Amino acid sequence: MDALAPLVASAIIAGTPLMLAALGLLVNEKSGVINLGSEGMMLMAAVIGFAIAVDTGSVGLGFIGGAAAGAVLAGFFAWLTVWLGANQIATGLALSLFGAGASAYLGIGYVGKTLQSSGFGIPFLQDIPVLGEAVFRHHPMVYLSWVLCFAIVWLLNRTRAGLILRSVGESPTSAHSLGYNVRHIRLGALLFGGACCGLAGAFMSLVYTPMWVEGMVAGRGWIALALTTFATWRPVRVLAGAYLFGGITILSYHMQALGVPIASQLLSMLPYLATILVLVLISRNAGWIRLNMPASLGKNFNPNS
Amino acid sequence: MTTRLALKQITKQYPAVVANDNVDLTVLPGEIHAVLGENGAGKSTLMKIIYGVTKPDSGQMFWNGQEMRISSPSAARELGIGMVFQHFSLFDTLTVAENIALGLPSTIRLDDIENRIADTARQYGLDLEPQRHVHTLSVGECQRVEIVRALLGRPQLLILDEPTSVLTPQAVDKLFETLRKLANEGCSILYISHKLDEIRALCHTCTVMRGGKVTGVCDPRNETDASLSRLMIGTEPPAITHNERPAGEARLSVQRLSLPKAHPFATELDDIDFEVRAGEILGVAGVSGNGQQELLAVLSGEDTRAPRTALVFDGRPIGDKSTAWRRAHGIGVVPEERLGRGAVPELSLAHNMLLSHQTRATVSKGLVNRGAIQSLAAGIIQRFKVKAPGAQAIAASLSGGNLQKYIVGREVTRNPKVLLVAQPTWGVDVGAAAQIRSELLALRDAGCALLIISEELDELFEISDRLVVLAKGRMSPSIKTSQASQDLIGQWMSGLWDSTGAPAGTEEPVC
Amino acid sequence: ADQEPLKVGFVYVSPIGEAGWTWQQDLGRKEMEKNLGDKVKTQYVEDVPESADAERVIRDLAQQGNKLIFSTSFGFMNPTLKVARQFPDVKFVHSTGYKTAPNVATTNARFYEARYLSGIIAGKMTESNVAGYVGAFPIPEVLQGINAFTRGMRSVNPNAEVRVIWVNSWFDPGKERDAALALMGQGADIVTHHTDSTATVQAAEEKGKYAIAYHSDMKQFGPKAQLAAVTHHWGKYFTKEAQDVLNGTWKSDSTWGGIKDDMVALEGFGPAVSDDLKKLVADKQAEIVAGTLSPFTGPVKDNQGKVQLESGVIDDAGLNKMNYYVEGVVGQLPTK
Amino acid sequence: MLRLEPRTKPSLLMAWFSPVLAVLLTMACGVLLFVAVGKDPFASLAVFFLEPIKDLQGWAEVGIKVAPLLLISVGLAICFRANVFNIGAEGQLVTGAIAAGAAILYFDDGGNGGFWLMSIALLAGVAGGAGWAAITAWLRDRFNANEILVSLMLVYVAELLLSYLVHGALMDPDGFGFPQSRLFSEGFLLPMVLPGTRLHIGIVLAVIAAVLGWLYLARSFSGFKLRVGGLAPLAARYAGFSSRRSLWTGMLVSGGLAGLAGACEVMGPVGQLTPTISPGYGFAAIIVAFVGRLHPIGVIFSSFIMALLYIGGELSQSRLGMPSAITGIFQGILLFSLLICDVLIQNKLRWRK
Ligand SMILES: Nc1ncnc2c1ncn2[C@@H]1O[C@H](COP(=O)(O)OP(=O)(O)OP(=O)(O)O)[C@@H](O)[C@H]1O
Ligand SMILES: Nc1ncnc2c1ncn2[C@@H]1O[C@H](COP(=O)(O)OP(=O)(O)OP(=O)(O)O)[C@@H](O)[C@H]1O
Ligand SMILES: [Mg+2]
Ligand SMILES: [Mg+2]
Repeated sequence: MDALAPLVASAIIAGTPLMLAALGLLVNEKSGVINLGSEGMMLMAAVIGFAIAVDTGSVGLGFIGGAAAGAVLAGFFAWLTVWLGANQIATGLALSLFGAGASAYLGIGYVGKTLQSSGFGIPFLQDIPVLGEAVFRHHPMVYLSWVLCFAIVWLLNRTRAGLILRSVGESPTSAHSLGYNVRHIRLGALLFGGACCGLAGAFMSLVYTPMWVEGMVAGRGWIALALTTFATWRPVRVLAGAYLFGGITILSYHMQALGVPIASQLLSMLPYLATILVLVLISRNAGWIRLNMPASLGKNFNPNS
Repeated sequence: MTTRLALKQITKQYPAVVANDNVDLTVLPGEIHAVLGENGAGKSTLMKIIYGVTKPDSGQMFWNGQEMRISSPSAARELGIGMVFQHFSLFDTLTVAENIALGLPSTIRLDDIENRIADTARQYGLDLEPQRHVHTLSVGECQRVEIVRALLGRPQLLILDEPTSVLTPQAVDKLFETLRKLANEGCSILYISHKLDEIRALCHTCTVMRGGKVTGVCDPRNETDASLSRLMIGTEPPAITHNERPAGEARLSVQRLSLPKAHPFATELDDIDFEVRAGEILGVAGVSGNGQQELLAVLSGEDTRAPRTALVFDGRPIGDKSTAWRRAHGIGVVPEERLGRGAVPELSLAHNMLLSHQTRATVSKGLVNRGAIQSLAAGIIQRFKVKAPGAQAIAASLSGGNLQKYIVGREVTRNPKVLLVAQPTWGVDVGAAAQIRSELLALRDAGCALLIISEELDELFEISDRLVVLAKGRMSPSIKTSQASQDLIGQWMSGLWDSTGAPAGTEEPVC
Repeated sequence: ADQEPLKVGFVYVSPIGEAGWTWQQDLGRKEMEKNLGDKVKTQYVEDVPESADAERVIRDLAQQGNKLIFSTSFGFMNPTLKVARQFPDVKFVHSTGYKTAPNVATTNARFYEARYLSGIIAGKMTESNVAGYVGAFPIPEVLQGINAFTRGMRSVNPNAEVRVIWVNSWFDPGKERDAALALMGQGADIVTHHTDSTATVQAAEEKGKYAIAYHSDMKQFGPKAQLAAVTHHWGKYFTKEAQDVLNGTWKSDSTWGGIKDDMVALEGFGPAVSDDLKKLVADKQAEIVAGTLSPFTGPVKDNQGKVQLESGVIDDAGLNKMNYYVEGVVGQLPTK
Repeated sequence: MLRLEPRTKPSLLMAWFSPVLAVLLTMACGVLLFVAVGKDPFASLAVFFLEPIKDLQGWAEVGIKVAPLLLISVGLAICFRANVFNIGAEGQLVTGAIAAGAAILYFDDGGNGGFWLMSIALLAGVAGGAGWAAITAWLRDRFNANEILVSLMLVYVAELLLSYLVHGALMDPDGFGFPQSRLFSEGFLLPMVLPGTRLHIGIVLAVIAAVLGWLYLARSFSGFKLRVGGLAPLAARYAGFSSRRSLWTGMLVSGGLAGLAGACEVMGPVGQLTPTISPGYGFAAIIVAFVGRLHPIGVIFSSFIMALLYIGGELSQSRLGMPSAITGIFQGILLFSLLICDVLIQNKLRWRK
């Protein structure tokens, strides 16, 4: 029982960057564009956010800088895919590679620098036994990610903007003939996705570790991409999936510490294997995927033809 | 009286063609104005220019006497222009209310829309269930959604681009009623079609287009089909001779075939039973989306879920046989989509031969015999008068009609025992259509069994020996074409027939 | 000074950064430069992967005229030997490996001596009697550290136990931090690490627990948390090797230096460590230097109850093959 | 303003010229980058693009990198042509290396080896890579699980598996517990093609693979079927070409070749199993495949460029004091440039107001 609170707390922290990125990518994919560059955007945001926070001493500015960095890269991606019609898969991969290289380069002066991580907590709630430590003593970004999740639910299902976004992902041709500017809407969705990946990256370097290390995102961008499919493009399932993934990662450490006689490498495989397993379970029902998946996902749209 | 809409010298150039060439058009208030023209004449382009979807290269536009520039569909809607597209601009996974909301100004609140839908529905007799998802609607209902969406904008001008191509004859009558009512209220209507009889029945004025240019303006009520046709294509279409001949033995029969949906947007097949005989053409009528695709997939072997004995070919059960097996044994297929299914857009005509000619001559020792496919393709280009630079031309570079001729030619030259054809002349101009139809008849006369699926009733009446109707995944009894009437087939298309084949009440077909 | 300076090359496995293994190596390089002045000229390549590429980097350094090359990670062992064969007049010093050649020497430090001392501090300071250890890979060098730490801890606190988490990476702050948090979640009030980053110390600072740093003094990352730091120092050794080459007296050998050789130290004591405890540690350190105390004096029992050594002291060969947890470590060694 | 106008027909000239343009554009970005950090741009570019190939030894080192990149990218070119996105070649390389290494450790008695046993080891590598890819293919085929994500997750699993094995079953018993296998004996090391260098026979295998890959795609019926499956899946169904077969062919060929690359690495420059076999060849080969326009002959060119970037990046570290990250930046810029230049195949640039 005593071990439970830290386990839950760690799982929440480990799941938060996944969730932030996956929520952004979800909105992004709802518009019909798949951006495989999330890993690169997160890395760039992690280093830029960290650099800003170290230089200005403000973690908040770090987050803003990280989000901006993610959005700028996403904007470049949008120019290539939405305007120039480049292949989305190839462009996303290029972005991931470039982000990995460029972030390492930019971060050279910041390796080994640290930020003082200060304790946060929600008054009163944080003092509840067990639950307080598990849930109510996190960085405000954690709570913001919950707000974001429900805001996206509301946006997608209750607002006109969400309706337009879904319609563009469903059929850009129809949306275009109704007079919606598909390119601008996709740009907006991509920028939002980039900014969220940026927040996720900044969370990694500002809260999670908190430090900058080359390649520190360590595949979380890819896992966030998997999460959107895994969640069949539903925000609340993204939340569940992110915490599940984070939870399994943390659980494998707890199992080691308890002396469970399984090789650590095999335990470390668990989160990846679990992702594959859930992907398989979700994908089995092709009809369900089809009803939820943006029908134009990955397909470019050219309003001039 | 001021004109509602006047277009002056509108020109629109696409890389390959001039779609609109100095087009003039005048529409008066309360007028139902037809725009007539064969495929590719530039009708849709002109309408998209009016609705602000496409920008013209030059020309002027006057709205209620004032010069206007319509920059986007929402600007057009604000002016009072509504449009129902040729290819529906609906979103399958959204609800009716959401689809309609997307076509209205953002000032209207989402919760308010349902009331407005109900109001309009009462006013014009257009029933809709706002909470249903569009993919569950019939084609007629889909069109109703489009029309209600356009009407909610209180238009002074309503554009309808080929609204009847997807409707049963009965539904067409209902639509006309609504349109006349609207016109009486002062709303102008631009009505696009290449169906001459409809235009003569409905419209007050008719602008005829050919090759992007206006070739005449007339009052259709004073014209005949022949005179309109001359305005439209310069001549009257060549006549096709269809001689009665006795059919041979059954080549392909389908026995009590039922199949569940393969995916949520599919149609299930329900107890289908028919046969196609040597030397006859069996026409399958029906609005698309009633199981045509599914039936063709089962017959061609793309869908092998059918029980083995449900399909019998030359006395052998073939329900489990693959496409390749069926093709090798003499079943040929001309699919509905030319580009992307019947041919690979990016590959040459020669390479596209390999999609169906997989013989010892074209493939030996696992390698492609490039000389063989080259000369086969060249042969087809010559024999079927395909307009193409040569066998090396890529499929996407051909116009629709020419590609269709090439694909039909490719299948015909395989000398199939059974040929399955879907929409043989869909979007093909009149001359090419006549050529394709006569090739199909020649194949029939050579003893091939043909199954032709088409939405064009005229076409089916012209070439088929027997007719059946596919509606809601069920198949009607067959009737000799000579004994069938358009009316009867129209009733059957609504899905209701009794076992003797007599018509019963009417209902919407389902998509 | 009219003599050409001796060119000395260094191959680092990670970026130099501001703390950690490579940082300490680079401190050594700088110290050597300071000691020998313009008699030497150094050059380094950082972040060299332990793959087939290492061979090219090492060869390139040799081709550029470096006469003494330090390759400072275990994974460079075989590439170093391959290049050494092609450049018999270049001297190579490889860290932490076990293969030598006429022009290849090896070096390593007896980190476990300071680990034992840090264990004593942990044993005295713990209230929960549980310490946590974040390990990179279960190789002998790391196991020596874990076992020495455990024995040090239990020498003053027989009820203490040590829990271990392997993160399968030398350098992954995210994982190291998660592991440290998991250990603290399971009751450890003191954590230490055999990995490269400062994440463990930072996590302890954040949670208000204690930590023992490794590689470098990490006081700036955990001013309250750090009880002490187990550090290693290479400047003296690097200077000697370079001097030997300059003198023409360089010989291939295997150096394994401990506290007495100033290659390993326990330093950076935190404010929470009492003077009494510091004195106890100093006494024990003196015994180790004098050779009267060894962390691995028999009987050494592993945690499965098997006696690995009845009496005497585990020799260097035994240390190099260490593949068990001693009594007091929780769990089973994963690869067994 | 410069405007893009769609061409009526894609330009064949631009299709061939665009990769060259992309390399030039990458160099131009390189110049900007070097100027920005205050280095002499042309001397720096020379280090990047000329220094690596200034002598035979240099060419050989480039060749060592070309071998795995080319092997993998030929497979990926075939796989991507089938519209199957295998992003996990890195993992398949690792399992190929494991399989080859395990086979060698099983047979190696110090004095044997030679053609047949070496062939067995190479085939084991192919099987290892193809087998790993088969997991992805199966999950996609059977459960419709997205191959991009599954193959990628399996990269992490493969790397952990290698770590597990070199710490356990495949560890050198006399290696003092260090995580690596025995060194393979001489008889199991690939023969050299350039005496006095490390350039091994893997480069020959890679070029053969490229030529066979080209023959397969351009001349064989099976290759035709695969291409149709990628270009127009509906046409493939219509023609009766099985999409499942394309999926399996694409995955197994690319996995097998990645596995072969892994086998060549451990039997060539590495000479044993170690926890890291590849510096990311599997991922870099994805770029190589795209830059080579998914053409098995085109990838010879692009893998050479990529190998240059790797070694140039390394040299710019020791010569210019640039950080190692520069390699990744150049790789990313190269792919971006290509994507931008490719727009010119379908469109022409027009000066218009
Ligand atoms: N976006 C486009 N790009 C290039 N060419 C186009 C485009 N849209 C239409 N065209 C061409 O312009 C011409 C006119 O097309 P349009 O769709 O207006 O014809 P239509 O009269 O509506 O024909 P249909 O009866 O088939 O609907 C055709 O040749 C068509 O190929
Ligand atoms: N001449 C033919 N007529 C009709 N179908 C054929 C013909 N040749 C091959 N097929 C069909 O094409 C499919 C694949 O054929 P085949 O095995 O020859 O392909 P392949 O090129 O050898 O492919 P692979 O090398 O992958 O096995 C089979 O289903 C076969 O029935
Ligand atoms: Mg039209
Ligand atoms: Mg075969």
